[in-house]
Amino acid sequence: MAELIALSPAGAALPKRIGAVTLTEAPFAPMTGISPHAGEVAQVSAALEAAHGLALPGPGRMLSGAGIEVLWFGRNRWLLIGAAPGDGLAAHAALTDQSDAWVSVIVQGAAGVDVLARLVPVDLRPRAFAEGSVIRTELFHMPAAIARTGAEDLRVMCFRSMAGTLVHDLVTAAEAVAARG
Amino acid sequence: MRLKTGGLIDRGTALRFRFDGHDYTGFRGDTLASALLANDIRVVGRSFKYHRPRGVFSAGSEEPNALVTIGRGAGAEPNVRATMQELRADLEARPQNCWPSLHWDLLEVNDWASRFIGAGFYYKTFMWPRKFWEWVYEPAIRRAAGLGALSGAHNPDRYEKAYAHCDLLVIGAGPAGLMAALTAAEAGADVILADEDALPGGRLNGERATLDGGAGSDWAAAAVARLRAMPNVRVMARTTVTGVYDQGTFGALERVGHHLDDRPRGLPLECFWRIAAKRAVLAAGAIERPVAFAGNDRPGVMLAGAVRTYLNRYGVAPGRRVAVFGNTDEAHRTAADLVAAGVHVTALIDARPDARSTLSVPFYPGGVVTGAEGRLGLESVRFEAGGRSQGVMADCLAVSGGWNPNVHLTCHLNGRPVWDDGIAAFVPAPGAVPGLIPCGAAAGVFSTAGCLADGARAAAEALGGLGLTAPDLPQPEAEDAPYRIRALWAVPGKRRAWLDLQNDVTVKDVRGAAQENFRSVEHMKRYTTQGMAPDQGKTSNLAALAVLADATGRGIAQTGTTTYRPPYTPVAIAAMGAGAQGKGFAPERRTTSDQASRKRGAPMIEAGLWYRPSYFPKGGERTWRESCDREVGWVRNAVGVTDVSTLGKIDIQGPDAGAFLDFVYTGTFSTLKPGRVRYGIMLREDGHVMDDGTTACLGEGHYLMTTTTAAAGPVMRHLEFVAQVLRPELDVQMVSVTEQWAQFAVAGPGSRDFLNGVLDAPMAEGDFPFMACGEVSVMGVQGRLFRISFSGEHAYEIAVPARYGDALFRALVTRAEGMGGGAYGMEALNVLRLEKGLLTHAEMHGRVTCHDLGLSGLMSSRKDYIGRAAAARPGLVDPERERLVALHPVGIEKRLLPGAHLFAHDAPAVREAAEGYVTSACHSPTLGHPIALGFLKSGPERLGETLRMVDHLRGVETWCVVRPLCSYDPKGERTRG
Amino acid sequence: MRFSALRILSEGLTGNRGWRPHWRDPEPKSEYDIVIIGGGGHGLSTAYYLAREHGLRNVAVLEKGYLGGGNVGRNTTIVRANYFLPGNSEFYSHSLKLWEGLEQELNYNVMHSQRGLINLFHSDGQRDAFARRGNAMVNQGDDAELLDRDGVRKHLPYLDFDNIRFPVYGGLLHRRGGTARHDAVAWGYARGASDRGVDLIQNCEVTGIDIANGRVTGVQTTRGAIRARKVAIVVAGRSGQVAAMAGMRLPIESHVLQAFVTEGLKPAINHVVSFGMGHFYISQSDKGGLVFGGDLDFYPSYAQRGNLPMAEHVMEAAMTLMPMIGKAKVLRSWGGIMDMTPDGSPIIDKTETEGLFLDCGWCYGGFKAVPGSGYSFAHLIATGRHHAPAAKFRLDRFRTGAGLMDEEGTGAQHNLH
Amino acid sequence: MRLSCPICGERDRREFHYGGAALERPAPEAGAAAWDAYLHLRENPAGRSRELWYHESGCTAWLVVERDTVTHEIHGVTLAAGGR
Repeated sequence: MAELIALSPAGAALPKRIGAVTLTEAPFAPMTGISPHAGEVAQVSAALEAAHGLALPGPGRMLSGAGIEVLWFGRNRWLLIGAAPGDGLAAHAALTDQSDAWVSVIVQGAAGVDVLARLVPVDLRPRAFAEGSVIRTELFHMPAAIARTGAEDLRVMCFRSMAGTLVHDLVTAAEAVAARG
Repeated sequence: MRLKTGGLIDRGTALRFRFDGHDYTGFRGDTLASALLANDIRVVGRSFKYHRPRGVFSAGSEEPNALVTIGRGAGAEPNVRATMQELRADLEARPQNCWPSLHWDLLEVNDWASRFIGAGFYYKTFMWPRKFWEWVYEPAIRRAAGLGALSGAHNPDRYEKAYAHCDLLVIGAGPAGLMAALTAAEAGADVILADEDALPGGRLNGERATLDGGAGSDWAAAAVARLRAMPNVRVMARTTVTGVYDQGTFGALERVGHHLDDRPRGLPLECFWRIAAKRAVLAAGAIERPVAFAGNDRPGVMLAGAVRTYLNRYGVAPGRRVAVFGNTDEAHRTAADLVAAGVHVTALIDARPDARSTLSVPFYPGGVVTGAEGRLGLESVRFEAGGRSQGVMADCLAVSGGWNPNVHLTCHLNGRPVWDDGIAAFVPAPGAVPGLIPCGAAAGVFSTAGCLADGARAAAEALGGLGLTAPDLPQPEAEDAPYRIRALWAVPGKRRAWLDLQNDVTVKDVRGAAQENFRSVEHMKRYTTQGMAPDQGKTSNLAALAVLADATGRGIAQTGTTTYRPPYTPVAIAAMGAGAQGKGFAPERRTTSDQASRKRGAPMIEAGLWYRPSYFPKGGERTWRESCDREVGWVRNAVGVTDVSTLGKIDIQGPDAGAFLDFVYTGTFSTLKPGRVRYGIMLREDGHVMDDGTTACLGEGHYLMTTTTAAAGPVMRHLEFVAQVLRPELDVQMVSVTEQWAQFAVAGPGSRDFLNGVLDAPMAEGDFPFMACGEVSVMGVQGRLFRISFSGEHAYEIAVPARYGDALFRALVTRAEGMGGGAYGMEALNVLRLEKGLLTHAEMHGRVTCHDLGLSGLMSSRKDYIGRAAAARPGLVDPERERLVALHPVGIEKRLLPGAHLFAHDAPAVREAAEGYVTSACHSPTLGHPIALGFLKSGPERLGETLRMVDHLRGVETWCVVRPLCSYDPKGERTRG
Repeated sequence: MRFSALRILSEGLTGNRGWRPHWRDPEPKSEYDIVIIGGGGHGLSTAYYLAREHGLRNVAVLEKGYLGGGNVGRNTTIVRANYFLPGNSEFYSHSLKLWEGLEQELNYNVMHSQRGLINLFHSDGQRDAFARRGNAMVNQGDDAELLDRDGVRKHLPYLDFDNIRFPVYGGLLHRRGGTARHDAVAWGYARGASDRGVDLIQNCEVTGIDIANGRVTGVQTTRGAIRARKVAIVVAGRSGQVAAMAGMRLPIESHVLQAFVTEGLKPAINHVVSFGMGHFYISQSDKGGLVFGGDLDFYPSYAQRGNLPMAEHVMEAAMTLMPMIGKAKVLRSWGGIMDMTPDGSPIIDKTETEGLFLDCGWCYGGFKAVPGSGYSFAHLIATGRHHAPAAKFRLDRFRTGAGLMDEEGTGAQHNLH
Repeated sequence: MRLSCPICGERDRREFHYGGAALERPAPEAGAAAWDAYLHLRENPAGRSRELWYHESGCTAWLVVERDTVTHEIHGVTLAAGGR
């Protein structure tokens, strides 16, 4: 029997280069939602560190290791990207597979902040949103998560089903920024 | 008339433009207003009510007269202030509110009839005969009213919105604002400097006064350049701060593209900014006010400050023989500038008897202007001085009644300005907007030196609040003349003297309003419409107040002001609503089967934010009904596949997950065993049904809840509310997994065989009984299988990670087609559920109880749950409530319509006799006739009764019989089998 | 003084010197038969109908600010009778009948314009719900027509039919729906009441309600104590505070509702139009301004002003539905304080204190109710019996759950109606 | 309007959902009057009020907000669930 072929959320809509920004879809990576059981944040952090070498970051922060990232992802919620959850986590936390739930777009370039300023009601300039920062917020009308993964790299995550709208909104904003010269 | 030299315009770049069908030339750096004046265009529009000829009155956004329509075709923009529109190549402008032409306007008859149509006349007539209001009077009034016209076509231009953040927002880049910005920027604060003008500098660009011995405009340009070069400063020109909102939020409109000869593709015309500022400095300057006298609306009568601006900034003399009238030294400054520019000053009239002048122009201290003459433009001015009435020729009269600090923004959070007798004006109340510090002319400081110092002072205060220290910046040398005013609002006289030029409100109107007991300032405003025009009375409100105060024997302070409301200057709907035109109003959510469904020709319909296939047409089918009937047949007889991924899926885990579910559902879930699924009803706390759905137990303390598509968001919020607010002691975690899984229903008698063909390990006999669930491997992918049914058939839902959704859907449909079935859409899904009497939000519409839906049995009596107490209220369990039943047609005409009402078979179709209504209906191909669900008083107790169904709107009246909810396989043998 | 074209003509010819105050400004007396707290639309119409229908003229209306200064002067002026639940149906139907002919009744041109109201719908489900509503309207004796997409296009050709996020499926047309000049309604009733002997007392704030042995005896005000046999509370936006003076707690939360008006424009919109997939309704005033509004800001507020998110939502709805108005510029926004009840429907009732009556909870539907509310409330005050069309507006319906009128189906959350 | 989420910091009002007055849910058998008060009756103060807000598009915490309904001043924001 034929195997099922996997598709990415944004598909052929990306990558795109508009003015001084590039929009690229992040490649598929396993993602696991981690919500520690009551009073077990420390245990989860220890288990995570044992399995993946990274502790749970504080609110609004992310930590990166070799091919692995842990993002704070909301109240009592983290997101492990890049590896299946290691042993020992399940005993202390509710784990959910989120690998397919998000579309992730890397907004790259100095103008990325200006592009997102058209869509996101939070200050994303480096002085307010340094490397390693993460927020949950909204992007125009969509729930979103945004992380600064580099000096000029922003990772924008929205619900998979809204990938088309996300690309449209980013492209429109980028065109407007580019047109200002 | 253009002066030979001078001004900040680029005389090297001539621009052709068109006004009222004629071609003219101006320069880069002109506004449309200055270019019109340079070309001696005096009449630019007609007034709102009396259709009087009007000319340019000001040089800023307060302009009440010079409103024009810019452009042609779909993008034509009405009501543009000529004073704010920068000249660009081939600009085309048209006058408004005149017919057949600007100079011959038929509705000028209104002016002749003015004594009959004063303020509020329309409240006293047009009442007979009654029907004539809508037929005759109102259409005529509407046609006469209004200013410009919309093009009538969809907006063709791009607009955008954006956010900005800063430590300090400086509003206005005149001397005070520039000093404030420089001070704060040097201190290291993150600064935004927003200025309405294309050329920051404020009055420095319009005056001859010097700073540090150089031109004020040069100092401003240097300051702006310095600020632009600093990384912690953002200078936003052409940006008007339009509104103040809570906690340091400001709205601002940036005019991005209006001034460009060629707008690059993608560039918005305007950008509406939401600025979050920790502190703000209001350096918005002041607005000059006129004095009311007879005929003061004639083209050529102009604010004195504007006259100076046209002279000094644009190199334009607004007249050849100019008279000047004022009550402060502004009049003298204006006369001096005119003389310096070589313009003939025919009279300098100063209302202050003790005024002195060193200018060699005819000077009349203690004089007042009593009249202005000239139909299509000022020709002469009458005035009284020294007890003598005299006349003087003038084609322009520069008027200054003093300055009003621009307090508007300080009133947006309900602050009331306070009266300052010294300057005869309102100034901002201290602390009117938390964190906003008024300074300079906006705070009543009128000398240049005073403004510079006050700007620095305000910045220092703001910096203190930010924990920063203000540097000691050198302050440039500037004029520091005292401000001496003799308040003068209106010159007494019998003829009409205008207050609100834009709405045609005169002194007589305000006095008349007081006479008719509209004595409160709000009553006066509403009765006369004073200050309700697009300029919000910027140049007229205070004089109107003063006239009202005089008419009612009160002081101005006691009379009070009306309320300034956002926006400070009008904002296009397209700007504040940017991004929504077309499909941008809400995100589009697409399932993984979206492309495949469209490819099969399925019309996609909106289901909340999602798109779902309505039906999948096949060749030869002429109506959707044929397709739908076929798809229903597939499910009833073979196998059908449909995407159900849009339903909300919430993963719930934790030691207390069972207890949590028991608290949010009416039924008990803590007893649900792993591998089993249960149907549940969720109530709101007020006892009415919120949502329904199934919850599967995936393992010990691990559940998967499904919600309806529409309620997914609200249910998630509700669950978090329960977990965090009501039951924080429960150890339970939840997260939405709606997006993670692509889920397809496989329904029909052939569904088990069908699935066994795609599962890597076929189900054994006895595996997956009704309401079972478990993990499966499907075509090499780990998925989940649920034996649940929304169709009444033996059915499953199979879920795989969303990246495989597209492939699985295609594979399932292909396979189903091979088995005499195929994909089915929302229409068939609806028919299938109606045949079974299953619910959607057409029935769970927010006003129904479990009792109404026949689901009282699901309400546990052994535990507390959300809504239990309120559901027990007597009104919610009354047996005579409207309760859900099925309806089948009887008689010859077999039609049942959702939205139709139900009546006893012999009752009239009136409200008093109404007994219920139809919620959903369809043609049932299985039963061969229409079926419906509906709510009926005491419904389940009336099975077999024949009712009258009336749909007035669609002219349908039929008969139907009350049936039990489930019309197909009531024992559920097919579902369970 | 009677208003007419002839009067305008004769006054115009004699210098407009003869116009008299539209209402008297009397000093408050120390005692009245009936004191009405609140000189807004509902209070003034109550006073008018007490005098007109029941011959009760020893009545005072106490207003803390200026007459008509509350929601009657800050709404979007829509007049309609398009409710579908029993209770609301008959009440708004009655109120609309009073509107029809109000100019002649009051001799004051309130500019009631029955230009037609169209509620748009954007799905089959919404059509079914509007069909139910329209049929209920006809059952009640009011008018309603169901328009399909082409029917809507005929009336509103300027909508975006081709490229819109939520396509228009059709609309419910209520031809007798329309608008009126809001201030004029307050002024007309004030003049009518004043002419019939009612004392309208402005700048008179009630600071206490006197109750003895379970019976109301009068009120304390900033202009002195006033005795009264009956006291009526009609203070939308301040209902909770005034009721608290009588020891009552109400099922009301106060919320802000924003509205917007654009610069004057030549006629562009000839109906009242409401969007079905977002919060937006619009009409064009006779002066030419587009008057439009949306939903509550959703948080409790007495500030009479709103914030940007809802304002932006409203403009976005406008842009998706009718991008033709994009270049119309908003010149002013404002907010009113809405008495939001748990079912979105109002209260006209007696209280546990004898002689104390309550008219409140109009949510954001109060303007069109001005005539009906005054008529029914006057009936209740004068006779002690509920007026049939308003008989279901009881205070106890929330406690018992019987007769709830939750048109939105959003349940007991005050801000969601 | 901006609210300070104890987890996320100051954010625009558009990220939040107002969820009603902060009241104590009565016991199941508290009686009709108690439930009527909880569901329907409101102090509805013109001044300081205690409200529930949900940081819906942020961290999803439910918050107890002390806010002035006349000035819109925010006096304090805490997590509804307390330390959890």
